Amino acid sequence: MSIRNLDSLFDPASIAVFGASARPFSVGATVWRNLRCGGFKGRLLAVNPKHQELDGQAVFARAADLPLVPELALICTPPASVAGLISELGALGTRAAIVLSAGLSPEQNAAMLAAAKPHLLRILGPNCIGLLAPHIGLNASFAHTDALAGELAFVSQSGALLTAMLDWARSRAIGFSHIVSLGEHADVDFGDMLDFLASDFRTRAILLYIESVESPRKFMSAARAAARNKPVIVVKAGRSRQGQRAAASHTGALAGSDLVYEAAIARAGMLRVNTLQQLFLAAETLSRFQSNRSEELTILTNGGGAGVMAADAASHAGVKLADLSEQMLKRLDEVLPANWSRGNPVDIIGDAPVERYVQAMRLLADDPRTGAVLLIHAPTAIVPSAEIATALAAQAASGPPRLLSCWLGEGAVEEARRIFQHAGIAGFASPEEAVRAFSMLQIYRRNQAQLMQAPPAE
Amino acid sequence: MSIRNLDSLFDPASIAVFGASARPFSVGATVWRNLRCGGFKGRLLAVNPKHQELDGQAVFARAADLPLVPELALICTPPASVAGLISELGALGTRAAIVLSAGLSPEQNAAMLAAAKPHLLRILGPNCIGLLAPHIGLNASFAHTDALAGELAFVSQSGALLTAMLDWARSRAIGFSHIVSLGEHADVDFGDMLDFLASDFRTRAILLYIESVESPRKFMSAARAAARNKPVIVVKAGRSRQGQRAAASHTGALAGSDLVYEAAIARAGMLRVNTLQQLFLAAETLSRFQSNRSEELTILTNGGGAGVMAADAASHAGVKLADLSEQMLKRLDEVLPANWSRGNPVDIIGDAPVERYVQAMRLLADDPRTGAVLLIHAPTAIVPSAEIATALAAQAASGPPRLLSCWLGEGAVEEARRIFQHAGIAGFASPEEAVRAFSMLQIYRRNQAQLMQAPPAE
Amino acid sequence: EGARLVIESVLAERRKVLTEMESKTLLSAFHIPVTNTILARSANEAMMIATQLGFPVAIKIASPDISHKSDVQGVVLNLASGAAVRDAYNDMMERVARLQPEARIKGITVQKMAAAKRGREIYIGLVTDEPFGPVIVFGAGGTMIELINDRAMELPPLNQFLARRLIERSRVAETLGEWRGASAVDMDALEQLLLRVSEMVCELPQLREMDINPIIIDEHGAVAVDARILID
Amino acid sequence: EGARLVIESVLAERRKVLTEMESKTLLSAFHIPVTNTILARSANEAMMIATQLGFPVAIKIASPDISHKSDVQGVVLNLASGAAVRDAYNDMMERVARLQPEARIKGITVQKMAAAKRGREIYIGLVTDEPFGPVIVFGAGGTMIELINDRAMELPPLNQFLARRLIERSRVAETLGEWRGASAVDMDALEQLLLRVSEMVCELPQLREMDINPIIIDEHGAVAVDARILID
Ligand SMILES: CC(C)(COP(=O)(O)OP(=O)(O)OC[C@H]1O[C@@H](n2cnc3c(N)ncnc32)[C@H](O)[C@@H]1OP(=O)(O)O)[C@@H](O)C(=O)NCCC(=O)NCCS
Ligand SMILES: CC(C)(COP(=O)(O)OP(=O)(O)OC[C@H]1O[C@@H](n2cnc3c(N)ncnc32)[C@H](O)[C@@H]1OP(=O)(O)O)[C@@H](O)C(=O)NCCC(=O)NCCS
Ligand SMILES: [Ca+2]
Ligand SMILES: [Ca+2]
Repeated sequence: MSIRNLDSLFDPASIAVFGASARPFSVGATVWRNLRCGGFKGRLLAVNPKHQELDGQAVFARAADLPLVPELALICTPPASVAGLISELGALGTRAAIVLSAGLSPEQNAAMLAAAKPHLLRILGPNCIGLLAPHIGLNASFAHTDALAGELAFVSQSGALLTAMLDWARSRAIGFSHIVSLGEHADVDFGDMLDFLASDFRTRAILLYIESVESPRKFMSAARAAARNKPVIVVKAGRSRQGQRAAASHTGALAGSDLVYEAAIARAGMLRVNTLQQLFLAAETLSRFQSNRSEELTILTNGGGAGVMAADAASHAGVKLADLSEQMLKRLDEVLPANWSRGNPVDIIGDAPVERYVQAMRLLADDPRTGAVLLIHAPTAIVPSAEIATALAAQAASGPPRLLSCWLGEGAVEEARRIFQHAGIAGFASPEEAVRAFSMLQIYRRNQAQLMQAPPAE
Repeated sequence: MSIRNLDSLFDPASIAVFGASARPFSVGATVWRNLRCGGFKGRLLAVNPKHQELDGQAVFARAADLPLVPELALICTPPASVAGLISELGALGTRAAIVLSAGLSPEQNAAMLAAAKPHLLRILGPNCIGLLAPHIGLNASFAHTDALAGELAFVSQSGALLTAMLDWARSRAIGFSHIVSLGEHADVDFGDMLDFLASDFRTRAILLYIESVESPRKFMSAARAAARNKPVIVVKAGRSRQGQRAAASHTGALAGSDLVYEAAIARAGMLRVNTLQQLFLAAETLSRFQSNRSEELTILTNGGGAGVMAADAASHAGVKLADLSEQMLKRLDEVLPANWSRGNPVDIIGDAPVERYVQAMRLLADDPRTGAVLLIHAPTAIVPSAEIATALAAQAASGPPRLLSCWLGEGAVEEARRIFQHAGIAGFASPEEAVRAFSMLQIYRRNQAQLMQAPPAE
Repeated sequence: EGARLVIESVLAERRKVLTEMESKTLLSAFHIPVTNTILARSANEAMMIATQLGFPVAIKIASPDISHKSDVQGVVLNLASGAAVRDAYNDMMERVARLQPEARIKGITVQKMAAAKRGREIYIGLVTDEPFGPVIVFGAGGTMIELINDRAMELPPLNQFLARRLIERSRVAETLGEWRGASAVDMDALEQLLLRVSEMVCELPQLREMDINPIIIDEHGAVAVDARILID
Repeated sequence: EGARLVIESVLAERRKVLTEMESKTLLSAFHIPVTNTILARSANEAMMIATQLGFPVAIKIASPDISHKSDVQGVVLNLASGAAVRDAYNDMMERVARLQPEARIKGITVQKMAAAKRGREIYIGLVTDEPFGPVIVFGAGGTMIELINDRAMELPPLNQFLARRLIERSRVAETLGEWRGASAVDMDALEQLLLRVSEMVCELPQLREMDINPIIIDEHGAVAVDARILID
């Protein structure tokens, strides 16, 4: 099928909700409320034979009664009714439907697809949470909250994890272009979504939660195309035997060997991460730091212990610390106190005033062999962190992105973090997170090289 | 040396600060301010030949001028002056000194120790941040913030990481009995601190940041004794080659093979973790959940995807999911919808009302073979999380600790988290963290078995 | 060509597991070097073959029904004389008849011990994944393979870039340069071998599983010492 | 006793590295079973010893100055006849003289090939850690040991509980039960061996390093096939 029909899912002129309701905590009521409160500008219609009116709006008893043909239908009615509704809607000219209903039997599922087919009507679901398109105020879901507008797309095979992601993103002010719950993906699947999002100008990076891929060829070719355009970051669950068993009982699909997914993801130029939180971490890093091509890291810190922890984390993540040249050591000798570490991590000592940070950073930044520079700062009473941040941010503004940062602590470094965030410098909560992010970048670059240099997998 | 002298460090009747100052951002000024603002009830005296008065208090020119013999001295004067001061103070009868000064030459260091020895004067430092004993309002440090009173002791070989820990702890309302910066530990070392804290009634768990151990016999015997009394949780940095090199340049000491530290820590019945954040995680888990002896885990969730992620994380952490008996499956069939997962993770499906949680939990809790139960909840619009939390907390109150929890998300589950926190149920931010905590408990128990059954290492 | 004929005749016999000799024939058809393996149907024949090949030799049970030869101690290495070969032949027949009485026995194969002295043992395999289909596996070989657990995977088709990346991703890669006094192995030969396997996968859709283990590789080249192929 | 004498005589020669024979004598003194190893000073002597021991045999260079025998190809396994032993002896002498002309050569040792068929190869070692002192190491043995990288450590002294835990912590532990058709190994023997090593550590403060590799263990017991000890 072509992508064009998917537009009716994500940018419909009108929507009818089958099963719209006022029954508290019901799916129909939640969907209706989410749609009405989201700010969607198109026409909204409620369909439910039980009611005449909902929130002061007329409710229609059946599709045939509707004053216009809805471009999109949201279906929150019992499983037995779904195929019939699809058939009616298809005949009317509706282009797409989101089926939230769970528990369709295999026969009901087949009937639904058969009803959609002659009309080329696209179906998202069944058994899904719906979708959100915050840029047009569309919340066609029964999620507990809505999303901020932003540049990330998230497509999930799990409804529960989608709601969790919504909640996390909101607390960190992370916004989305699209959020899509695939549910049982009877029709619209990862391949379709990758095709659609690859060319969506609002989407800067695509995040996927995958448990199983059923049509690997379609998936791989869509993934390759998407990964050529923008970062595609994947959580593939079922890494372990225990996880695969759980996934099989969840989605019913055989997941295949995890190492094969690993190879496939790499081959398609995507990036795999292990947790949902790392989806954000990777997206943030790829967006702020992707143009940096360094393969090694130099750590600049005011705390020896912080340097050791970072060096350990780097080894663990497979990140190599740059060897500093003799020349560089001598230059640093001139601006640092005698007891500095004379190596990488560059420990400029706890009593460092702002000027020492600036001088050390300037020397490191002047030599490309130092790679990327990770600043790890522990709060001290001697110099307010914000002053250091201000000085370094000004300095960093003049060159290409070289700097990653980790302000250890919480309250005492909040402002420093804000200053760096504002200056577009990638920031991380812990040394472990910072080096993991840097290693993700290396892996991503390697996978992209594979995408460019290798034939497509069969 | 006996532990008794250490009392003068942690609970002195009077303190003199050498180098107390008003110069902004200086060590002497910060220490003086921290001491005065901490609420310490004993006598505070300032010593500095340059000044007559500080904050309206008389300043003394030298030790000999003091109106009384200070039990503890804080020294923030240049390295060359330290040995002389110690000698004078020792002769007067001062029992302990904290030397904050950095950069003592090996000769100055030896002179300082030689001066202390005849008087049995104990020295913390040099090159340290100082110490905090929040229960008596003592902040004898130049940290940027102070600490809440609580039951954790933290002893660190890194000053920078100590300040970072202070900041993190404050933002999470975690309190301490003692916080100690060992610095170059010329005299007071980990062995002393373990001896002291083992019998300190205010300390419930001891957290250590270690880069190197110089007297392994003393360390091991103190550690064994302490670990018999209370949890001792260790970050040993320098896990990797890169980290060991960094540590060698930081503390100058040869660190030894990491695998040997691993064996030594296990042999002494302590628990090793990898990051500073995990120190808190482990302390929280051991305190709330230590009495639970389960070796396996049952996951109860309203989201299939969350169950898969948790199962993966469990495998990764070496945690086994319990096999549910046929009987248990049948009992669960009776209270769960037909499409539940029929296995562990127990997926009770996204539309679960409160009653379904309670019934499933009751069945699981009745069968000891299910091990510990980890609840993983994703927010839904169908049931407010807080209602679930209230019902489960009431249920959990009746039995021994069986329940661990992970409320996915942020805003939508804040109240549920608070309810569980209040009920004393261990809570974690992500499935990964929850199973890692559970695995730490297993390792801790194994290490404790080793402590009890094996001869001391030589 | 030859490969198809082997496969067809095996399928005609309604078998799925190829014998070692059939497997090696298939490999040879794709220009993958294999150790010369000759079937003996009696102890005397085995003695004569061994003498011609030169000692020491290895003998292995040849049966389409025994897929894991070592489970029945169906491999004896380093036989140093004709008498040793004869005794080992008789022992093995007796043992296999006792442990797997229903297995069809074609005889035993005799091969010269590969000069593994300074060579490294490699594993190359093929698995069929659901849903991804055929996947090429590379890693350390030998009998301790499960313990070493060194398996890097790549989807076919491979090109030289991918073959090199696949090798690099394995842990055994560390041993392929100069290693404990041995020269670096012939990497070209190894890459070629992987490319040949990739070709096999693309041209023989009937392949389901393949274990080439060990492949012995040194500075002069690579040779497959044992192989087991499963078709469908 | 015997052990002290060996150590004193080595120290008297101002050496730190014990030869294989000396190392095995030390192990024997602590009741650790070792393969019988006999020194030959000429090719003829080697042939005769080999014939008495029974073929196949292994020969190894015996020199206090060569601590990693495989670096000079100082080990040849599986020699099947007297002629093969003689040739290998001469080749080895020539090679070692070329590669390490300054090394003092005591001759070569001859030993019967250990029947490793169904046995598992184990490593037990001792390292001296700064600052912790002596540490006992346990893991998979054989020539691929670095690749397998299976090293569990414990501080002495061991008791049975600790010995068992040390074994369990290694990855090779997986292979010690029933494994690929082989019976479970004699765990008692393995524990005993670790306890003997722990005793050695406690009674011989001069021990600095020890590599017993491989130890071959099967259902009947364990035997140390090669050993290298360093004292100070
Ligand atoms: C779809 C679903 C919500 C229906 O809920 P229900 O309460 O069992 O079914 P009801 O019969 O009450 O029907 C719901 C509403 O649809 C209305 N309805 C039924 N048939 C209808 C039709 N053909 N046209 C329009 N409305 C119809 C009903 O009148 C009812 O209205 P009310 O809520 O105001 O009473 C339910 O079957 C379901 O699937 N729930 C789970 C959803 C889920 O978890 N999805 C995936 C998450 S990952
Ligand atoms: C100890 C240290 C703070 C001294 O600082 P300094 O500014 O170089 O030294 P100064 O000579 O100014 O002496 C400091 C004060 O001590 C006073 N002082 C000097 N000798 C003294 C003495 N014998 N008795 C009392 N006071 C004395 C000075 O008058 C001065 O007072 P002021 O600050 O009001 O001017 C500094 O050497 C140092 O070690 N800093 C690093 C500390 C550190 O990082 N610790 C470890 C962190 S992990
Ligand atoms: Ca779900
Ligand atoms: Ca420091």
